[in-house]
Amino acid sequence: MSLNNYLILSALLFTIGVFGIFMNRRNVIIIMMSIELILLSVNINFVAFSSYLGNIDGQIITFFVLTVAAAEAAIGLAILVTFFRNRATIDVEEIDTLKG
Amino acid sequence: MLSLVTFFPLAGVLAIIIAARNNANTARYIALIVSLATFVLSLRLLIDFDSSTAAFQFLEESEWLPAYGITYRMGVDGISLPFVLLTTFLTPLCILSSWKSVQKMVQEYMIAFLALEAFVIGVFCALDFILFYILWEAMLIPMFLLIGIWGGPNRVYAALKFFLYTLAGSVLMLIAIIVMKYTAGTFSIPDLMNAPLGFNLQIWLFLGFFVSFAVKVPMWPFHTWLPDAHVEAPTGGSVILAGILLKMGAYGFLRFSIPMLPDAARYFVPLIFGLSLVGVVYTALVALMQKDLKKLIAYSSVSHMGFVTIGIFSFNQQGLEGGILQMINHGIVAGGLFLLVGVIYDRMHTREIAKFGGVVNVMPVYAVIFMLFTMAAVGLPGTNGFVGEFLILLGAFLANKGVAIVATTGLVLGAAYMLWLYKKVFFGVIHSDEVQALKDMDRREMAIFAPLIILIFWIGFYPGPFLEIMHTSVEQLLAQAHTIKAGTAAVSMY
Amino acid sequence: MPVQMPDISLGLMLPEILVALLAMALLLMSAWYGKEGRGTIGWMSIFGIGLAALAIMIGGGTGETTFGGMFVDDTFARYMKLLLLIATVLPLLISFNYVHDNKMDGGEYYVITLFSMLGGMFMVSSGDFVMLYLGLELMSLSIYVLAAFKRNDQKSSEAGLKYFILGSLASGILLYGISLIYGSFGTVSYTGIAEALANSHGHVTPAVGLGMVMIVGGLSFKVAAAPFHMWAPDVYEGAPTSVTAFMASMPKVAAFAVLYRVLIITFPALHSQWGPLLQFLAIASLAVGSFAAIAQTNIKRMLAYSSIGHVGFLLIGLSTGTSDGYQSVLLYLTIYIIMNTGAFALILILNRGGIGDELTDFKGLAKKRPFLAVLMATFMFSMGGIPPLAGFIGKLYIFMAAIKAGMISIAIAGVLFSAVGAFYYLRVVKYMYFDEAKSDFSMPVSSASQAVIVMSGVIMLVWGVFPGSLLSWTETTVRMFQ
Amino acid sequence: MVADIVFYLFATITVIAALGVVSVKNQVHSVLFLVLTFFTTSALFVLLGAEFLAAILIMVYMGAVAILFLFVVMMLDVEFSALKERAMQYLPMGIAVGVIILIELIVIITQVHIDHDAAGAVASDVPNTLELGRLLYTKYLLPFEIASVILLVALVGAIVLTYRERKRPKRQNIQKQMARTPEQSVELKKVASGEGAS
Amino acid sequence: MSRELLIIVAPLIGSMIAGLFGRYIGKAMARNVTILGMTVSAALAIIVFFEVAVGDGPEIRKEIFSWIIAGDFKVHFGILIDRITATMLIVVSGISTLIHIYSVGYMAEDPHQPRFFSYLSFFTFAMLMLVTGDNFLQLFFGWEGVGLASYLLIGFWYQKESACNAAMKAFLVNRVGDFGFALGIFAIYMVFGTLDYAQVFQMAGTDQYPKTIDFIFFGPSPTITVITLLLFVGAMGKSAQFILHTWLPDAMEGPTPVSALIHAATMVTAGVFMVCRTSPLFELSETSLTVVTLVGATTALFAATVGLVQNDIKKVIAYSTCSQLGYMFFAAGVSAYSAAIFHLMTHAFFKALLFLSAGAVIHAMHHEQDMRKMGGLWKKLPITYTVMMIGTLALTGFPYLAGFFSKDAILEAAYAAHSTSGTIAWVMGMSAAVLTSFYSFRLIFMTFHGKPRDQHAYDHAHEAPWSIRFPLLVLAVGAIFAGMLGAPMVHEGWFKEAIILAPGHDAMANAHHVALWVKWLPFGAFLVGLTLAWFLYIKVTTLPKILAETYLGIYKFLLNAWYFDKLYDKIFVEPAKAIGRGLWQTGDITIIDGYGVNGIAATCGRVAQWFKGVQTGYVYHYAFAMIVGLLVLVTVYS
Repeated sequence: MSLNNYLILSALLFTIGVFGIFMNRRNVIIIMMSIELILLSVNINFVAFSSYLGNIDGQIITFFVLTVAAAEAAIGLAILVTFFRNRATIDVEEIDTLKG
Repeated sequence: MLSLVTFFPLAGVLAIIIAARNNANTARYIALIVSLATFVLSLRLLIDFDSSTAAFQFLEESEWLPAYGITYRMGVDGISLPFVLLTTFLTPLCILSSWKSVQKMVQEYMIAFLALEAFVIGVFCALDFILFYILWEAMLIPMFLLIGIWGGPNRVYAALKFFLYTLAGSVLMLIAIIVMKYTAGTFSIPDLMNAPLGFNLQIWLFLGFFVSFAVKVPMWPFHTWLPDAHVEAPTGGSVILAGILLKMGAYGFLRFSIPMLPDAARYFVPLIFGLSLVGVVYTALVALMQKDLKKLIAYSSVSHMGFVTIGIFSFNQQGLEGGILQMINHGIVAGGLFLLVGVIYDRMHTREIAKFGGVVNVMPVYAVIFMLFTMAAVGLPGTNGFVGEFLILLGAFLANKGVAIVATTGLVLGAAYMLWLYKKVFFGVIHSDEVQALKDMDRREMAIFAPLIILIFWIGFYPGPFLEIMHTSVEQLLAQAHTIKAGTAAVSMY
Repeated sequence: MPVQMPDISLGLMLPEILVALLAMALLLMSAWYGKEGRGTIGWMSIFGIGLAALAIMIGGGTGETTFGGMFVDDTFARYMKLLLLIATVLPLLISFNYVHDNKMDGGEYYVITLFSMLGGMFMVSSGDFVMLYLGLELMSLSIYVLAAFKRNDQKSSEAGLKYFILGSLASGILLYGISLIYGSFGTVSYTGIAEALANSHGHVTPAVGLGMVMIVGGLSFKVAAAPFHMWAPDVYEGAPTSVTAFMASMPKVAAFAVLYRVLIITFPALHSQWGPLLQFLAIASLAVGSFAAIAQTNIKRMLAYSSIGHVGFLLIGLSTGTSDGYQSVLLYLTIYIIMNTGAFALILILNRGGIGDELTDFKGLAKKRPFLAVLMATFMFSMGGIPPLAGFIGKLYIFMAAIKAGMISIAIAGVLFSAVGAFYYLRVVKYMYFDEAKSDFSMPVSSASQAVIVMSGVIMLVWGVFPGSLLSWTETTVRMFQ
Repeated sequence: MVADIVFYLFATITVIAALGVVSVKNQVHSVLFLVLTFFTTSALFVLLGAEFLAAILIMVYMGAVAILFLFVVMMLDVEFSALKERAMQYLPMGIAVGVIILIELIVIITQVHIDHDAAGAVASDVPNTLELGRLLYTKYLLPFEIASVILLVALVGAIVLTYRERKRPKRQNIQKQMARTPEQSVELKKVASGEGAS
Repeated sequence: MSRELLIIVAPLIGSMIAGLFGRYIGKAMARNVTILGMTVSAALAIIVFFEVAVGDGPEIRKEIFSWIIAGDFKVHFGILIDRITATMLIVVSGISTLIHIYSVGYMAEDPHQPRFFSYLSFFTFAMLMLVTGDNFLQLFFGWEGVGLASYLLIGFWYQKESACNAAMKAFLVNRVGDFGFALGIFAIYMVFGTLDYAQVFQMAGTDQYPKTIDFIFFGPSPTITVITLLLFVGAMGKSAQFILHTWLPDAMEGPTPVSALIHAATMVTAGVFMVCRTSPLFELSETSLTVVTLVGATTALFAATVGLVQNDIKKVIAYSTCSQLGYMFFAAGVSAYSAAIFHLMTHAFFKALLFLSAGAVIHAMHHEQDMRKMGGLWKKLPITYTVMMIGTLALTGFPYLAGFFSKDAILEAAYAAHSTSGTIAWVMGMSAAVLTSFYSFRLIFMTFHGKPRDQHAYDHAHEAPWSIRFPLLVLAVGAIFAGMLGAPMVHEGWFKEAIILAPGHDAMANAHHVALWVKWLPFGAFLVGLTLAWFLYIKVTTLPKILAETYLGIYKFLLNAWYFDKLYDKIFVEPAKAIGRGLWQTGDITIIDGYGVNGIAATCGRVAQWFKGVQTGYVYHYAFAMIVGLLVLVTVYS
């Protein structure tokens, strides 16, 4: 099993994540999950590299990325909740009072 | 000494901030006294000036930003000294003319004026390019405020146009300055005059400078900011604008374009002549159709400055000296005309030519003074305008007959619009009660014009002392203009 | 595999430790004192930052590293950290009243601000990409929270949400880039990568380039360089003004510091790639910053675009790849922070008088409060790059560096955009000076705010005329990059 | 060979699940798809010899993050809206961009050359977890600390943002009560006759 | 202050006192001061004349102070009094003095007398400056100075719209002439490197200068021809020659003394003076001389034709002046400079006399100038009638009066030139003489003979006061005797070096030997004109109207002075205005400002709006922008 397979998988996940962000027209939570997908793809990269390089640093980085991702998710969801309280919606199309 | 002259007005600014916070009159007096003192100080320069050398005098030099080769370096020669004097001379008059007409934010007005004076003097004294550029740009701020705060109804548009137009023009100069620095290795203006520069580089640098100077002069077709700015500016602002700021562009040509980039300057003579000629004739024709006093005079300024650029680029002593002298003249005459318009504007609060008529009946003294300035503007012998224009046209004739011929038509057109203006405003019978109620000039107002009138005739009959100052410097400039720099050692980075 | 404890000399990170301890102590205090402790916490945070500044100035700067090279303490880091502290203290000083009036002061506001700054400090001192990433996240997460800090304000939470989503996307991109770099070199240490690159003699896989571009992209988001700028106007507008003031300066310093580290220390070998890349970003930012601001009516929004424009100038300086360029960036950044904070200080002062963020709200300020108007005008002219104010000096050095490096067309584009940009700065002056007053502007000005604006104004003038000291500081700072 | 099959199997599921995350209408399903993605990825991690991370992924992500998402989805109780027309309009462009990204990424990253070509080449004499642990508390001590600060900020931030002050019943503050002095409590006013106290 | 300088400056001093302090010292004082100044000037001028011209003294040269110095260009104020100048001095200061005196009476009711006298004296100063200058620039100085004075005086009654317009027109048309004149001066400097008469003339006779110069699209042209023609353009403007003559009739809007002094006796002759003064140059170019001759002859005839039908008493005299100036020019053109100067002098006397008498008539008729409203005035104004008759006879060439000598000399010289142009000039001059006689007597007959046409005005007509009559009488004496006294002028060599003739240019010398019929033909012309006038305006008074109606086209053509005004309006004034408006509205406002300045600003605004539009507020758009941006970066830079 070559490294490239992992990398391609990661690229696919990355693309799907990105795609999910800019094609999503419904709600913000999906966007946040897309972000998780992007981070996941990054993690796959790191782990794969780590594994194929024989260098454990990559796994450590993944570890940190996971931690940060969790924190990020917490804060993101907190902000989302605040937003929802104020606007009673999480529809992406309605997050548009600030523009121009 | 030079720094003192230059920055003395700033002392006035401080004094006003400290002492005249709540008292408009104090501010007026401080401004007047400071500007007069500056004038007196600048006379000292004149007395000590040695007109037998073309070198820069009253040199001052001190380290400023050595890491970047930027030095505080000041000095004047026969070309810049007249402008310094013109500035210090006109400013007190402007302040005096604003004595009553400016009633709101008087302190700020005076501060802006003094700051403007300081910056402008600095521009003419600076011998370091960055110093020059800083002052050149800095002057925009007070002028912007002068137009915008104390100006006429359309002042906002005019102020923004003035600021952005001139700014856009001069930013390219900054690039040119820096390129020069990295090619020749210095920001020092005297050194750059001797620095060899490749021909292609010269061409590009010249264009960079050209835009900024052409906007300032203003040359056609970069002139449209001027009518707006002039019309909307308060009287004092118009006077400074016409009297001094316009000269900065031509001064730029004299100080930088020609001596530093002689090959390019010669190369671009047709362009300059072309634009100047178009400017002379075009704006004179446009002036013919103006309905607003100030606008007419503003357009006439463009036309007159066209003469100046022709004179400068004729590359002979007559043209150059004529050009410089004509700038002084124009400072006096156009300045005076704007002051005169201010006098009547303060009374009538309109500048529409059609609203006047028969003014001579009620304001005879005013009419006489106006006539004097009109004649000087038209270039009648015996007035300063004649000497300048004659020398310019003579120089132009020697350089290129066709140019001189077309430019000379400007004299005819110039007479046409000025006389038309005079006729409409002063002659005829009074047909409005407002005109009937006009009062002739008071002593303060007359006092403003006395020195200007003296100068008109002085230069008209005996321009010797004025030309004397610039002879050697102009000779050197000519020598520089005719050197071939590009060939000597083509040090070119690009 | 033997386990080696890396060398640890905590002395090098005394400032960070101080700030971290302070932040946590204040967190506890805020829980302890509740609402009574508000003012105290604010002032204490300022005091703490002052201590940290002292710590920075006293020691370090030797180029020593600790934690196995993860934490670097060099002159550059010191300078940038000081800048970070300034970029935090000034916004804090001007926002006491605002924070209080908007019921944002549980003490957490200050704590999170401090944590954010801490993140920035780690970024500045980072020696590898892990530190970079963590510092960045610490900083960013805090700012996401701060942006949404006005809990009951729709705009604030919208700003927070947008900032969060896009920021996370940017970190994702950054991380992806880091992963590629890691994969290519097997290390994430700046110096390690630089060495590997130096040894590779130009034989690098495209993945390195891709990784670098993605890293630069991610950081560009933080500095709000076009085309990664689009969050900025919305977030600046929506976030509480005090936060806007903060995030318009502090993160930019940190992100630029990291750009220095990444580009100059890690990828000097790839200058031929990132030079043009930054130029592209610079021109795009200048275009956006100059043009889009013209159409703005909200001053915070306008300043957002203006800051995008400033970033354009900064990127020009960085893209030169010369020490002159690096120095010009430091210079510009320093000046930018001060004038930007000054401008925000005035907005905050006006806010107190119930005056909104619309440009038209400034109408006639000069007639009622000439002093404030003069200062605002000073900041505006300075931002527009009109001499004799410091903003001009900044631009001058950027252009000098660019031209020295032969980037004349970029410099020309830069000056032209700056001329366009002058328009909207002038418009503020226009409203203040040329229009009649709508309100009477009778708000009190707190002494802290007053001190900040006066100091900023004076600095603008002084540095505009005598930038010598600033020049020598930045000069010594960038000497290490030669 | 088996490893290959396992890889392709899980990889396929991962991609499909990820697509599901971004495309299904029901958000709850989305979250569940996310969980599935994480799960299959953790399997791949195992395949790569990163058992600890695989475990973490399941614990932290599926146990915490995904649940958090679910929690919020439930709590916010938003209506499910159909994919909007306008969105469909942009779909082709979106897909085009996506495909371009994908191609570029793949073209570039597959050129990464790594000498060691064997999976799980990390020093196998030590368990993965031990190895990680050792590094985490030595070489990566500082990042580890910073990570903790990040979590602290997340904690504080989340609370600050979502915390709503409730109106509590008035409580007795004994200290305050004790510290009361007559001067604070009683004010003596001299009342002029006929004007009343105000 | 030297005597010569005082001649020039005395009027200036008078002018300045009257002008600056007129309000304080009062009308009478202002008047007297200027008259005093003039008297001093005139007296000294006579002394100088006797010294230089009669007493055969050397010419006087004085340098006063240096004026402009720029590089090689050096010009000073100086005085040169040779015989031409001395003659001119007499004419100018003498007639000016008389007119000052005349004005005392004529302007008695005007409230602005100080101003008027100040202007008059200023004019005299400028004119004296013009004639005494020893270099071209000083000539130009005076040249423009008299232009200014003329402008001020024509527009003296500024309440009158027509006066103001006339003043402007005079100034502007003169400017057109000056345009050429200035170019001529430039060319002189370019070729000779100096503007000093003596040096220029000295060099002109040598080979030390380029014989051809490139003159714009004409290519290489003979230097002297270019210079002299350019100078002549100036002369045409100042002396109201054909094409540039249109201002002179209009100038009659000014007070009559002004017309007499400026637009008859002195200023308009400046052109003739200049041509004579620069004879050393003109003599070197046959082309220029031919041009001068033809233009002069054309003017002589053209103005005479127009004069035939004018009804305004002053306009008739104005066209007459124009015509007489034509004579002077073609005299100069055939190298009979002395005849030109001679005629200039005699003309000054009789034309001033005519104008002043006409002024007296107008004064008597309460500022009525239309001859159709006059008639039979000879009874009421006997003295005026007498002097006017003397003036008319002098003008028309009645034997032994002033014009007889000078005009005959010119016509004889033209005949004797034996050149094509000379002959043409002679024919045209002779025809003009007939016409001159006709319109002059028409004027006399319409004004003084026949029946009063406006009874009311007639009844109130009265003889003018002594201050008016005195100058009239003096001038009448001049008109009678100037010719006899001045006759020696036309003899060879009287002007010494002031006039230099090229070899073969001996028209003047030959003129003394022409056939007798040539000498008496002008008298015949006089008789023919007189008879015709008598027939039409005394004998059959209805005939003029019938003729006018029969040949309406010709009549109108002449009445409107060949439609020159309309033509100029159409080809210069209106287009200039239209172009001006077009350049302003279209050029400045629409193109430069509209497309340029504001256009750029608007474009910036549009770009800004576009950016604003892009900033939709939708997160996915922002993300999309980021991703696309990244894509671009990756594609281009990685």
